[in-house]
Amino acid sequence: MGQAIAFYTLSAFILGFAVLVVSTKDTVHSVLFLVLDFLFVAALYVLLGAPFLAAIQVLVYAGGIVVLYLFVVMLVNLKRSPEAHHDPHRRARLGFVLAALVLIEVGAIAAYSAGGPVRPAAPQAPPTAAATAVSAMRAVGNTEEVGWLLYTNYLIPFEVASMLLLVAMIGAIVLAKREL
Amino acid sequence: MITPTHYMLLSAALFIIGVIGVMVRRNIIIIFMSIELILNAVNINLVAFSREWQHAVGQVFAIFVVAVAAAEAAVGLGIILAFYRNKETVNIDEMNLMKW
Amino acid sequence: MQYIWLIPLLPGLGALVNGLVGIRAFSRRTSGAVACATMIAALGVSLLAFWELLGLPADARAYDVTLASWIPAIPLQTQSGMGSLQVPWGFRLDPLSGLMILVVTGIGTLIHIYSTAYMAAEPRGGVARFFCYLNLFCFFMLVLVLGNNYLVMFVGWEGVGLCSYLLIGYWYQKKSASDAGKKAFITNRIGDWGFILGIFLVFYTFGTLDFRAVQNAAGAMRVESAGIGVLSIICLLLFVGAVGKSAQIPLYVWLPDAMEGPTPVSALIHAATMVTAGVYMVGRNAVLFSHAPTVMLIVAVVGVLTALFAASIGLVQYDIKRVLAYSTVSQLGYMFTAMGVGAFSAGAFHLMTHAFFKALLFLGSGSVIHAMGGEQDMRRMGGLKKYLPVTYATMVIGTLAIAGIPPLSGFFSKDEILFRSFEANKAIWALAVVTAMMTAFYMFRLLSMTFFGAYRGPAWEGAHRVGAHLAADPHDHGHAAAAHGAQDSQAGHGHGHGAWHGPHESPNAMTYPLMALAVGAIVAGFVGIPTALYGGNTIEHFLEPSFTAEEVRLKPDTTTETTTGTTTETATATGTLAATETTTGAAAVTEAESVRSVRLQPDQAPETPEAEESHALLELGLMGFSVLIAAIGIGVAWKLYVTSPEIADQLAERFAGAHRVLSNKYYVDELYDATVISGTMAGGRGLWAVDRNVIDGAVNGTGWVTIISSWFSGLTDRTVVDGLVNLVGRVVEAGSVVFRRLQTGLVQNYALVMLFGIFAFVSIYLFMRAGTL
Amino acid sequence: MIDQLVIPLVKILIVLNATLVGVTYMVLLERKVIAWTQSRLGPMRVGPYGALQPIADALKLMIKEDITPVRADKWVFTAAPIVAMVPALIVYAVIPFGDTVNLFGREIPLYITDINVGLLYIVSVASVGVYGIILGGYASNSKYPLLASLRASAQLISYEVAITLTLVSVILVAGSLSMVSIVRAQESAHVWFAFLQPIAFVIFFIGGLAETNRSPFDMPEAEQELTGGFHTEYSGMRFALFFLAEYANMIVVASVATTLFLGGWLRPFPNVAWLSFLDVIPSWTWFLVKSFGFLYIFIWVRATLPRYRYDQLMRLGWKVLIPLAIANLVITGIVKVLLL
Repeated sequence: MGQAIAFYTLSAFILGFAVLVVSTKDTVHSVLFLVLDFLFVAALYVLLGAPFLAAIQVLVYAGGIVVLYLFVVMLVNLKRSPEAHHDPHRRARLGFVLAALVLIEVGAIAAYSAGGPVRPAAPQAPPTAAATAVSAMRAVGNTEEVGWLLYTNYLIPFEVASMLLLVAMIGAIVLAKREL
Repeated sequence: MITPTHYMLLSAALFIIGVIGVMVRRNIIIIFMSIELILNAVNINLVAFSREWQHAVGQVFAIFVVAVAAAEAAVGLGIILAFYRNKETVNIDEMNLMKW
Repeated sequence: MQYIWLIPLLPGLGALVNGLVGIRAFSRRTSGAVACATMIAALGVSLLAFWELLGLPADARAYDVTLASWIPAIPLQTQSGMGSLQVPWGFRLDPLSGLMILVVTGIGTLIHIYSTAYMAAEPRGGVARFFCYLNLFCFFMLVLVLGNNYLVMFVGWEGVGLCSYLLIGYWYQKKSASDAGKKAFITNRIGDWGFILGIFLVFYTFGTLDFRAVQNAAGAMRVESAGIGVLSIICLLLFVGAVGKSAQIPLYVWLPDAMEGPTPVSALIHAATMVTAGVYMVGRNAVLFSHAPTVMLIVAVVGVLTALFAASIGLVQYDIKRVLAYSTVSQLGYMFTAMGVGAFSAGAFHLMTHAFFKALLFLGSGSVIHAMGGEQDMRRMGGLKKYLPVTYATMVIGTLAIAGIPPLSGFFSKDEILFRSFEANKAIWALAVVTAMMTAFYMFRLLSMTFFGAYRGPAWEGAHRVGAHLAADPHDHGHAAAAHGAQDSQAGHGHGHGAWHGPHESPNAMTYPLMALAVGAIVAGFVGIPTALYGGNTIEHFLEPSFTAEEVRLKPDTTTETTTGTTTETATATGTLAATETTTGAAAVTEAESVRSVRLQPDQAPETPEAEESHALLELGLMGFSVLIAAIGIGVAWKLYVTSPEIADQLAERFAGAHRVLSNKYYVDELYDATVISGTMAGGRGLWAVDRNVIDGAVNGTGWVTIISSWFSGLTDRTVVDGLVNLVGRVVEAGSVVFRRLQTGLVQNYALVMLFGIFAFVSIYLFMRAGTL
Repeated sequence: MIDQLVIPLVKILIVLNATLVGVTYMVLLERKVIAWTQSRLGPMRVGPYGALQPIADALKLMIKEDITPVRADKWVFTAAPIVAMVPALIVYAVIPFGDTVNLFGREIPLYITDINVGLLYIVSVASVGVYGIILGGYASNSKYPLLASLRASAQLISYEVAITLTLVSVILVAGSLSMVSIVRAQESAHVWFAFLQPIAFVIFFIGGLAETNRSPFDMPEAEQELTGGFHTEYSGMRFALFFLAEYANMIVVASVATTLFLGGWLRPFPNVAWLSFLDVIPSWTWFLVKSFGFLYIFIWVRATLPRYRYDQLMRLGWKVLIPLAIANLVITGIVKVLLL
């Protein structure tokens, strides 16, 4: 019950702020709504038993990425409104309608599937080799479990991600700097 | 009882809001933020199923998504800045050099 | 004896050093020293190896060393199914090759030392080149004699041919020298063609190229007394090779011309070693030849005819080296005669003794030429005895040796051959005896014209006039000087322009080898003193294992059984290898001889003491007769060229026709020119005409056809292909008017398409789900 | 019910009030210490030795007129001080002030909660604190505050990296993210992590100065250049909130440093038996003493060192502290793998 209340409250906030992010005229306000949205998503993660991810969400998204957005918004000191020019070929309305249709369809699928066997028959065992090690870890805590997986089964993706970040770092410097 | 279906619906709604933002807004910074929303929608799904299956692999992938989002934001904002320096605008409708 | 591969390798190393470094960097002395050092080292190793070989029991005197694998196992069709062509770099030391390496390294070393003085006036790089070639020759010659299979032998065979070519053409600026080199090389090709065909056939027949294996296999085959079998064909082909290399009729023509090379080369290659390779090869394949009596007869006949023929030409030649060249051909003929009558040991023995005295004679003639400043015509010599005492003495020894005067080496080897040919075939013996007389004659003619009588050569500065009748003739003098000068300028040889101070004795580096060889020419025969003279005929016993198959020697009974078991009835009477068969059989002489040679084993020869005694008497008689013959030849020569030279001219005038024929060497070269060479040229011209008209015409026609068709093709290309391409382009261009409207350049429109895709997929999924639910 | 609701609420109340009172008296302490450093007396009028000066200040700020500039972004302008204050306060949720005490027959731990990502929580929340400054500067719609806020946020983000890396080193040594576990780890290791990780400790201290905009890194508030920094346009209670948030952050940094590097509530030499008479003193006292010492050093540094230039500040952060921290982390990892 308490979980349901929490879920619906958080969902309402998440969706509400998301709508505000998309619809607000002032870019800075939009960014602030985005931060709030992220914080509520982090709260949702806590609700889902993923405190480590929640902390990462706050640290990286709220504390890092969105600060970047704020910087850029402040640096891009616009003399005229960014929405001033409108290309007549763009079919924004059609996109809006299509997106709504997709949402309705997904909702319909969810509604249809509500009684159906969407869930697996039982919470089945995780299909990995390190299953036993992970289940041993689960007793210790969420952070250890994630760390264990990250540095064993997913070490190579992890390294690839680190390379991606390095490349992105260099790319961002090259792009943003006026003269190298 | 909150089932994964609920989380999926929340995720789908957040996703569609992000998509609408990408479709409708002309300020490229807002579009980027909409993309962040989309990525968060995906993460919610991943974490929800991580909980459902009692396995942390979903969270691991969420971390990868966060890493990719960070890279995307860095490069994307760099591009925005570079573009702004050249054209004094962040309106995506004015970024049409590739058209016929 | 594991180290015998060092023997060829050391001269090879010397050649490498002289060739890579020496030509650019070494002084004359250094390159000579390098070459001589490698040869001396090789001689030392050879002596050591030979000593060890002597230490082995007589039956086991064979040692194989496989240095490396050369040709990996290649499956090839043979007579008995699929065989495997596998050839190692294998060397084999047995009595025959042991003898050969001693001859090659021993005489080679002496000639190397001799060359350091003889070539001293050459340009620096030329000397290094000369020694490089000479060392290379020794390397290949040693590979040839040490190789334990046909292919390694062939490598040496071709290598010595190459070195021969290079050394004959050493003064390559001189056209006659380079022509002579080419002639030698091309003539050898004919022989090599036969040799390699023989090797092919050997492999096809026996499935192996190893000498010992082939010998053993051949030893187990029946003697092809009736008709021509595969062994006969093999032997014939191998003999063709031998004929080319050893300058026998009809391929002897290159050897006299090869005298264009420096004299040490003539001595080493064209007298002592390379030309005997053919003899060696026949000896190597003694078992095969023994099984082919027909070919043996051919060998003997060719040998004796060559001996006679070359000796008769040698009678009237004036060029000192040419006389010796024809003498060499003649002596080689002797050796082949020995081989042909089955006296393989005698042939090899004569090979050895001949190597000594012919090398001696050549080096002596070189010394004479050296003394005369390049003059080779004997008519311009005479009376040199007092100027060249050492040369004279050694030359006398060499001449007596070749003439067959006891107790010099030539006597023993030549009489062994004569005795064995007398036993085999009287006709051949008769011809050989005539040759022996001629040999004695022309050799003493040479000696007389060179060392006796009055000096007929050109005058030199400040000299007292000797041989005035020639020197007084200004025309002749001018001619001689011109010839001398020409020789100098062309060959770069001699003692400098105008610095010739008359005939003089050669330096020590030349005379010491002469003396050493003279000692050799005296004593070399003592290893083969025949039993008739109460000697042991040591060399024959020593060499015998190399000429027989192992099975025959070791297991005569089983061989007999298997052979008789497999041959037809008629063969048992005449052609078996029955160890007890004697010469009293009714078979033809050559055949009996050949069969006998297979099992020529003294301890098995069942001769009664009486027969042995009569044998010895016969041998002694023949010896006496041949010494008499030689003495007659010497006497005639003495009479004609020393005591009363005018008789020689009278004789030449009286028999002018014969003299002309002999002087012109029976017009063989002209005959070859007229037939083979001009035929080849005509054929070449004909082929060229065909080439120019038919083939070029076809090519040009093809070209024209191509041009015309390409013109059409181009037309098609321009209209049809380009048209199609342009059509495609136009269609795309026209279509793009419609489709390019999709490319709005608006990112969000592209995203819209993606969204539409999502919508489509979700819709499909929804409807499929709707069906199932 | 009592365990789950009442006791935590009571603890939260105590911590919040203690923090706010501590912050106010922190201001007084700073003024006094600086005055003594400069051979002055400092506040002396209100109360004995100026002991009531903070209360007077608070009253003054509360009754002052609250001005909102006309061109300001009103909502953001209002929200900014709150955004600055809230993270500074909620960090205290995971800081362990002392060992468990026995009160009224209950075992009561002297911390609000002990979550197993405690350190990560602190870092995350601290990273949100930067919004207060950015928004305050931006919403004022005035150039000095905007410049100051950009400077401040750049400074905070830069030094956050170094600090986080030092924390990771400590985590490696302690083997846990939980604050309580880290203190316990120092107990079982018989040594403060300040001695195991001296480089990390120094970097953390310098980074802490920068994070709290303290001298010599008080660039965002450089009066001479920016007329007071990002809160130039603020007055009254909103200004007070920014002010309090800054001092609250100082106390947070001191508390975290105490917990991570100075053994938290542990008495000196907790494993030396003959010093066990020191256990008479309650554990939270040790915590307070250590934190106070830390804060005193903050003030001392402010009174002593001149201000850095901005580029020097950034250079120090990126080119010295971060590489040092990375090297320290790598060495720590290698040592840990090889020796432990």
